[in-house]
Amino acid sequence: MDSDLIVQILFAAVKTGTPLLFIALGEVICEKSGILNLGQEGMMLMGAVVGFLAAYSTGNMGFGVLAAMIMGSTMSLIFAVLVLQLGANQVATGLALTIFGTGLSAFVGAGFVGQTIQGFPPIAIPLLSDIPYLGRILFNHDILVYFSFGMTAVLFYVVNKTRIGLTLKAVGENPNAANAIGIPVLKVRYLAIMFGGAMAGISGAYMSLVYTPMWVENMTAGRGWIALALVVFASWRIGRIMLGAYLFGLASIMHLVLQGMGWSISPNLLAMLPYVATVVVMVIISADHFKEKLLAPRSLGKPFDPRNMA
Amino acid sequence: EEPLKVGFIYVGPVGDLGWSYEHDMGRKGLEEYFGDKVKTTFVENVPEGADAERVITQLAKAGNDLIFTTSFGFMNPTVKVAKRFPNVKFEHATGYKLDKNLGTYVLRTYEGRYISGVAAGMMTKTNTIGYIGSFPIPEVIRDINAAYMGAKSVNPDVKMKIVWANTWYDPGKETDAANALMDQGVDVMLQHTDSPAPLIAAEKRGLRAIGQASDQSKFAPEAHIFSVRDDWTPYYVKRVQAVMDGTWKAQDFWGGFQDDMLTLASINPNLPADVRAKIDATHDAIKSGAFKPFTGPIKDNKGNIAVPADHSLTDVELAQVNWYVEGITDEIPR
Amino acid sequence: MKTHNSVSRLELANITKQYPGCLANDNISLTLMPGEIHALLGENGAGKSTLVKTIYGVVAPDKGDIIWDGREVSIKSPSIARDLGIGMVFQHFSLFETLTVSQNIELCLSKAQLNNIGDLADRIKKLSAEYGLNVDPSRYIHSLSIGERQRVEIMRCLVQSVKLLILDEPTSVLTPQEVSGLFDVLRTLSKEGCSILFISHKLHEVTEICHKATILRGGKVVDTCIPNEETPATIAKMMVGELAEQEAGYIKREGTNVIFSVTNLSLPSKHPFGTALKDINLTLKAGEILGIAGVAGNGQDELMAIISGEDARNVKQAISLNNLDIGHLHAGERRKLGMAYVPEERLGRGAVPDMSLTENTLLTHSDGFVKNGLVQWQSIKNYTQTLITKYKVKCHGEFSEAKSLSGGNLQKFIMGREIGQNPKVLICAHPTWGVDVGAALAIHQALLELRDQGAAILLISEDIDELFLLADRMAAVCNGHLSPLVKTEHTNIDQIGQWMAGTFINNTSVCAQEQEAKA
Amino acid sequence: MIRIQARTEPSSLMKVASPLLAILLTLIFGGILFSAIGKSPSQALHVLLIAPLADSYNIGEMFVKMGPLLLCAVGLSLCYRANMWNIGAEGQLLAGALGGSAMALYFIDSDSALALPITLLAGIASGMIWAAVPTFLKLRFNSNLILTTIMFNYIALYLLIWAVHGPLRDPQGFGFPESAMFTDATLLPTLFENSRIHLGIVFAILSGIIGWFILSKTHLGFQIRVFGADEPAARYAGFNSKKLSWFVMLFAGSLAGLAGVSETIGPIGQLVPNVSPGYGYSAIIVAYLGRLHPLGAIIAAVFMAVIYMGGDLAQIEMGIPVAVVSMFQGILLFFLLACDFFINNRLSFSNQATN
Ligand SMILES: Nc1ncnc2c1ncn2[C@@H]1O[C@H](COP(=O)(O)OP(=O)(O)OP(=O)(O)O)[C@@H](O)[C@H]1O
Ligand SMILES: Nc1ncnc2c1ncn2[C@@H]1O[C@H](COP(=O)(O)OP(=O)(O)OP(=O)(O)O)[C@@H](O)[C@H]1O
Ligand SMILES: [Mg+2]
Ligand SMILES: [Mg+2]
Repeated sequence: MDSDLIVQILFAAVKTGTPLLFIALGEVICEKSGILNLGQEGMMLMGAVVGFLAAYSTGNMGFGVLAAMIMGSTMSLIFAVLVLQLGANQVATGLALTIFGTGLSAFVGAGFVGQTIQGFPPIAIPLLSDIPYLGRILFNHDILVYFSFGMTAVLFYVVNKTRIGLTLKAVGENPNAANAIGIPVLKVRYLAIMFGGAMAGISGAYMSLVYTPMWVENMTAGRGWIALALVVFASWRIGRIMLGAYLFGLASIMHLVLQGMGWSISPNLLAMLPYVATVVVMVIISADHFKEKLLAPRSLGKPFDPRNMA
Repeated sequence: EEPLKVGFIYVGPVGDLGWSYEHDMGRKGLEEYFGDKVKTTFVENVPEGADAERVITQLAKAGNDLIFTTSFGFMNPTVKVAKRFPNVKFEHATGYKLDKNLGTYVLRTYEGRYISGVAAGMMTKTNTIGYIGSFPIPEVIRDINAAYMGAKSVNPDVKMKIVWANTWYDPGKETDAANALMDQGVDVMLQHTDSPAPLIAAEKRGLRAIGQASDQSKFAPEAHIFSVRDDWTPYYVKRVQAVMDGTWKAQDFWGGFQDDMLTLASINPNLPADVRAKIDATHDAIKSGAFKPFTGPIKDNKGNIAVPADHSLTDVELAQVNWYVEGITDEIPR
Repeated sequence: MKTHNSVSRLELANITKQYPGCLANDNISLTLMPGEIHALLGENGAGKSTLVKTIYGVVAPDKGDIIWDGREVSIKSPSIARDLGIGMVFQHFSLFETLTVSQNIELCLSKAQLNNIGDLADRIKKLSAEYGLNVDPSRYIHSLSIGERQRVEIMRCLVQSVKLLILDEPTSVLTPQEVSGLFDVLRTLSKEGCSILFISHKLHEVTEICHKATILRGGKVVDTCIPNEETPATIAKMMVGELAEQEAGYIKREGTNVIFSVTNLSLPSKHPFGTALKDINLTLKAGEILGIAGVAGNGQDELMAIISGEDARNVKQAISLNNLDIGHLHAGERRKLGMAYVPEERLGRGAVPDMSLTENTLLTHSDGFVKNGLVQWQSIKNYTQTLITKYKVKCHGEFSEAKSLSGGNLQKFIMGREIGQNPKVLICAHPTWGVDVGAALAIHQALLELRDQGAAILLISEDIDELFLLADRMAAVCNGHLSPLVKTEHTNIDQIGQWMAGTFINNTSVCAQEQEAKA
Repeated sequence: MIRIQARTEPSSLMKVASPLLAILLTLIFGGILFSAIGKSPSQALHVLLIAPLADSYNIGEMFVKMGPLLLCAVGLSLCYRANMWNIGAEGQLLAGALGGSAMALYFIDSDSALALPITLLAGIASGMIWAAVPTFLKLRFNSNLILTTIMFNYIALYLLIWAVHGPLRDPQGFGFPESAMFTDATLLPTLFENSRIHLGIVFAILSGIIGWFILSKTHLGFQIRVFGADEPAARYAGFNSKKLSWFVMLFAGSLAGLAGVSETIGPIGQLVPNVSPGYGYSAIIVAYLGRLHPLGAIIAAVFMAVIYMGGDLAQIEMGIPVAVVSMFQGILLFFLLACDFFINNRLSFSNQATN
């Protein structure tokens, strides 16, 4: 492999990893507040279709992204009301949201199958894109990729350095204690869930506005599930989510690259690569018991009802 | 007079813009042609497992006179249901099992693929063309061979890189596959998957690609060389007419350019004249029946004679192609 | 002492709070002057915690007014309470283990308060020195002992100058030394004019430090008094409504043969911030109670886990029962050999909250109730009914869920369940933690009865008074070391208190040093 | 004023009434949805919910559809009761289909009476193996079970696709990705004429009863429930958590494997790439709708089978797009989940707390 090809592969890995990055960032915030939302796929599809419709009908891509984010958080609001207000089981509600979103997105998008839009053009960032190798890998993308960089940095800062991050962690660790000292647990969780929804929405929009600028049913093809795995893989750390997203992106294009290079292993076996790799890396990481225990939000998936507070 | 009831069962959603979408276009064409003399029903998104048999049965029970089952995986369920409903007529796409009331129909996609190969062979500057395969079934293997033979006929130095995407339809993955190929020097893309994603990817890089199954020119105005369009309408119209006339008989039908089931759509006006001329000439030769791509002598890539001189593969033989032609360096994956 | 001032700090008028199925506060009125230390007393479930949570804005009262410094206020949330100058130390701590001390404190402060304070860590260090609280702002909560955690809770109130400090059972987890340290802090605060609302089941503490007391029963105020004019016995009578039996002292026993022993047990901790056990040796005789004193977090949990087999690491040789090595057996197998346990945490460990008492009986008592793998529900049910009657467990019936019982009643049930298995060895941790006087008495008597039947009992407790009352022999743990075992008659609170601080280790305060090092 | 109040004890009336209320609300909402797209609401609801049970053929098909859902859901119920977050029923089902089919192909020329039991056992064993690996990784390396089971679903899928394109492909099948049709020796017998109801459905219903029996009558089941409800209590009581984890996972794996093999040697009759339209995932919903109770799972499986079939019928009879049907399913689930709220809470219509 020459260096040119490697650069191109890494460039593609970043691109492939970007939708995963968006959605996993949303999910990790949600999980840090103690909520497990398995409705990722549904929210992402709704983001994809609404983002596409908005961009298509207004001709304004930015508007598409905005609409996708709003749609994503609207979807997540259904989840939030059921889970937070009515104490419904998080796993089941998330799955229901996925089913509902899959159907609704197909319904909404039915008339727009086969329409095209322009998509976001790549923008080479002056100076940065001239850095040898790195410039071409990281700074020759479209604006949403840069947005994902910025989002990662902001979240890293917010989660690790600010009062908001503290509050989020407190709620995720021990909602009863948080409630006792006056943190509005439900409000924090509402916001976290809706942020997760907005990120799922933008992730969907990335698929329908940038990655393959068009709408087709079910176009997210299971990426929402991968994002859930990524969060665990990253042990709920923002930096590692970015790394994980790109690694997964890399693993999922590597089997295509290897085939192109004439490897004659069955493509079906090669296609297992990213999944096997995730498991292997996961096993290696999670062997460190103590850290894992400290990092996982302790109340994840457990119901909390302030009315039952002792 | 009661309208003739025609049922369709699709493996994907009609919104997939690919295989099921095209069949549904065929169904709509049928409705347009016959107006209220037919009444069509379709079921989309039917998994090719245990559900298929039930849905086909329910279509039969709902009084449909003719049922098209449009995916290979519906073959055995169709066979089973056809036995139980001898008065209903069934047509199964791409399969090979026939019965008194069960016919099959197949597209000669390899014809279009040969022309695609010719165009790609002439247009490539890197002498490397790329092919995104879905699954290594005979139809796809056959078409890879046809494409490569077409390219070789105009460009003896041409190489072809093949990547299997393991999907019929996943725009994201098809994009990845196209990019993986183009990263490795491919400058003309062919694909045996259904979304326009590879064209979009080629367009973004200023490279070339050929549309598959439907007219995909609008997705990639610059990159697009032409699309080979599948058109099921003529076939559906013909078979429904046959039922109306009482002349319907189970048959194994292969349709291509000659039957108007394949067409070249939206040939890019900016092609060099010689390329355009060659495309037209090849198309005409195939359409008139003067040229059959699988005509010997053809060697496979192990050096064996695959098609003897002066022989053109029959349809039955075409259905069993499981070798690559000489010059393709890959192995067929198992 | 009290700064006599005409305006009361806090006045509660007719506070009422209804929980489903239970009127927790019933028309409660109460007045608190600046600088006053006011005790809130009552049996388990009398409504003390509910009342103070109302004051702190965690619980919204159905009815009633709160008057603060002469003004009627509506305290809708803890942050409003904190703005008024109310601080609270919860019965069940409200700290976040994965955050540091200063992060925990920061979460309780508003932006404005934070700005006033300036550098939070400095302020914590300064207050630490001022009140002798010894809190390191950069440490993570999970690395702190319970006593240290409580100091963090208090610090949380002190960083913003409090006018009212509420403490809900603050002493139940402290050593005698820590308790007197706490009282010093409280007295200082009181002198500075801060009012204190103090909840405790330890009545001698109340008589020692409080200026006034309000006694609740069944959600109502039944009495008020000046504690230093009363004795614990008279106060207990006000609480329970009848003259409580006095626990003057019980007969001590010798014990017969050694039935259970731990030999040269050293074990690193499983948890990142746990305590390693260091060369533990102890023997336990049939028919005696061996008491182990110690500040929480000095290895009691680890010792309990390895003895019970919950910690599944193989220490075959180190633990023996009836001269049989059992250190390699898992917890269930040890139970079969005649061991039983009463854990510190009753709900969530000793009993499954969402299961009925019948099911909770089966939790540890399957002997005779399981045939061929099938559960004999009817006989367990009957047996549970007898347990309930015998131990006077207040509940609706054997079908009641464990979580519907009050702490004391659940503890009686668990004691009964474990004792009912006729254990040869009973390991019992903090059996009366947070339990009211009446229930504590019943539990003590059950333990003594079991001892007199010839069982060996290992009693781990932080309550020194209780240990002196019950134990025949005693020892103390400090930082994973176990002190020598002595007969109770041959020692006194002072010596045990010093052992708890580690003086038995080479006669120096190694323990203190090691704790420093750990920090 | 209407206020929400927690109940002192869960209402047993609402346990029964809440699903009915949910269905009622869904009917109203669904009616609005269908009239919005210009379809007759009453006809649509009839087709969706009644027609699937309207004649003997459809009832038979309903059983065929519920079989794999139920098998997977019973296993998952036990897993979730024990707090083992197994999302891997899909992969275990596919593994069972793959292993069972390999065995069925081995017996393709046989008429041995043992062929069928051995084939079934092969499927069960394959499902168990597929459950065992994530269990092992969890117990030994502390890996997150949700993650590994999801990954194993994908791995099983590609393994199956590989096998059906490679070693198990029908040599006479013109290269298409399907195995040969199995022969009678390894096919599950059907129970009635003109119906596809096969022995696998008996297994499924039995599994529900066995699951219930284990949970409520055996000491093992009791331990599972304690382990899930309160792990520290289980450790305190000395239950062997590894043994319990292994038991529920292998139980779930074996049932999912049985579901997989029963599909291939039952209604499908050969190994195909699309053995499962996501039964393993739908089963998660079935398990929750059944309140993680094996007998509840039977009812929930019937219900889900009906709405899946209703979805197909709605397309055939009324041309309602499949998208609308899955919206309808989603809404129904939302209402079911929401109405459970009233099991533990009630509305009170005064603003005064009463004594
Ligand atoms: N969130 C709640 N829901 C229902 N009942 C509650 C709730 N919190 C407390 N109770 C009930 O209210 C009553 C008073 O409880 P509270 O916690 O105030 O008692 P307490 O006096 O602090 O007892 P203890 O000495 O055990 O701490 C008890 O009967 C308790 O069961
Ligand atoms: N005779 C009995 N006495 C007490 N409890 C019993 C008796 N027989 C059964 N049980 C308990 O009653 C329940 C009956 O089992 P069931 O299958 O209904 O499970 P469950 O755990 O109660 O499920 P759910 O609460 O979801 O309905 C079990 O909890 C079982 O332990
Ligand atoms: Mg209390
Ligand atoms: Mg208490």
